[in-house]
Amino acid sequence: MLAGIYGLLSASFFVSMDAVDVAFTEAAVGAGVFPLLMLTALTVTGRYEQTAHRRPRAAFFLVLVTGALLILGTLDMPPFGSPDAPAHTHVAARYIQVSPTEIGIPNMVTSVLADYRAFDTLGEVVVVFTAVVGVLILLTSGEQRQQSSPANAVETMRSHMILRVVSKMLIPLMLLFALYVQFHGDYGPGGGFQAGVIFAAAIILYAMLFGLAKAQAAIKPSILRLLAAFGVLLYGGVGVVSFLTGANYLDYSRLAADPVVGRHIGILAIELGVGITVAAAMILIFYAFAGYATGRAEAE
Amino acid sequence: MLPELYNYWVVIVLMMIGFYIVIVQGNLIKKLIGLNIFQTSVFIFYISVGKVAGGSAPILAEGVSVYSNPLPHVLILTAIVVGIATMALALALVVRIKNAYGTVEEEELQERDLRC
Amino acid sequence: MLIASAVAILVVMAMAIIRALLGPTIYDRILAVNLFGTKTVLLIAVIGFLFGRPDFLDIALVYALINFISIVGVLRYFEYSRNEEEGGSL
Amino acid sequence: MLAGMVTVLSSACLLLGAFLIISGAVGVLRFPDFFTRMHAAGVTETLATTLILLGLMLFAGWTIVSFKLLLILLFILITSPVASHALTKAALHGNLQPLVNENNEQ
Repeated sequence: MLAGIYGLLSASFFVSMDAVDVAFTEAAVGAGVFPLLMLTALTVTGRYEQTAHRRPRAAFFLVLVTGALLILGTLDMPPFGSPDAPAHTHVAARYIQVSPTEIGIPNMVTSVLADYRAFDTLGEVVVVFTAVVGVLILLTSGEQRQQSSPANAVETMRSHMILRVVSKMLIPLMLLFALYVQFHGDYGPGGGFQAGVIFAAAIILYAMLFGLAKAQAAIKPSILRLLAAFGVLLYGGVGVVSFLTGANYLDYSRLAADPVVGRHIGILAIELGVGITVAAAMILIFYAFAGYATGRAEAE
Repeated sequence: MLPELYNYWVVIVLMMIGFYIVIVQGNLIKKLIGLNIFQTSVFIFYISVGKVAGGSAPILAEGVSVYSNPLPHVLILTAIVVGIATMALALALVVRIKNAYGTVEEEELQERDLRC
Repeated sequence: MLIASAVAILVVMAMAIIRALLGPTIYDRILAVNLFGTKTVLLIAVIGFLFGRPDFLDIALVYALINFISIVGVLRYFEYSRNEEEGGSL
Repeated sequence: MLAGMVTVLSSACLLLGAFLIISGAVGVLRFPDFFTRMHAAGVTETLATTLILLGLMLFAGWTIVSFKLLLILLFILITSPVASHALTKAALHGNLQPLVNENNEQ
């Protein structure tokens, strides 16, 4: 329950630390998607717990000792915010100085994310994709059950007429805003990861208010699965194309005549891939959990 | 010297809270929440490291010459999304455990395992 | 002036957390979280102006959306679980 | 002259908004039961948010920033009362009775 507040708090912390992009992601993930997933899992596992804690005294002692050691460790760290800490003296300086001229987009986070460290990001996207595959393997065994009786699928929000009407108004705006975040990521805070999560959040809102069956009829899980794979493929494909133009893998400088324009195109393309994968992944995860919950409720 | 490090200490306190929850709670879901707190403390730590005093957000703007370090931002940005995906995987595992054993309490799980 | 309102918002957020921790019923907690969320939106907007980087407004906008979504989600969950319990008792 | 007036106006808006949210929070903290708390939060929230965002808008002038603030304002104006309404309704469905003043009933 308080996890939501926690997400909000940490996001405001990130804002004060200048990490606009990170705050963006944390805002969407920490405050929105994570509590929702937690709650859906809780509907399955039940709210009640035994409160027998195992040896809290020993655990507390252990935690205290570890914490004290770590604090001792921080005494050697450079002071907070000092500009000549080791973290700022290696590649970061180059990113800050060169990226505006080399890549031509103002948001350095995006340029580092999608160009200098494109390999890392490719890895992360593949991890997300793999996690989704794992969730689907674990949770969709009861799919036939839930398809057999869509009539009494979750309709608990039927009484909230005002909520439904207003949400109907808001959802298109949210989708539009997600697209804005997606394609504005090179000029302001934003990008594929954030846009994907916002997009997914809008669809999840729809699924919550109008029932899972309706949402699945609007956006089919089979198509989502294809899309999730397609996003990764698009990312990798851009790499292969840059390969074919004679540059290194994921080096976009030859995608257009002007290297700066080429890089810009490459970044937009892979951000699109990231966005598609993340959105599809989040919606699929939610479908899997919600479908499992309703399927189980009917089986009982 | 001391006030310059308070940020790291907050991180450590958070981290230890998460650690404590992971150790003490028997409920697997609560363990996951503790893990999430731990994870977030690491995020905060990275972002604190990336902060430069007097710096501004790493988006090019006129009249700003000092920017914070964009590299930790990138790492954490992806880490958050990957974190939610892996957390979903963990929750899926918990759900399946509930399905197979009928409980998510660690001690009951161990009892059942021993009986088998 | 900006600083004054930022401080005021922070105070309000602290109060909301206290209410969320005290909250006798679950609805009090949700109310406090909702309050906290809207105040965060304001805080981000004000801080954006304080630092002279109004880029932050996008985040505030995301917050306004996500806050709404999570409130709806939490409400749905609690209503859902209550119905389930009633169904079980019948 | 005009610029000075705008500054004064926006400051007034910000201060009034800050006062309102604080009074709302005090209400949330001090009122006896859920529905009165909801009243304190729901009523002040909308006006205070409007005032603060209006003050910021006056600061920003006619720019894209102002437009974004307007969007935020619009979203909050739509979602916040709806969330309050849904919450209250859920609470009422959840068999949470309003605290009624006993003096009136006698």
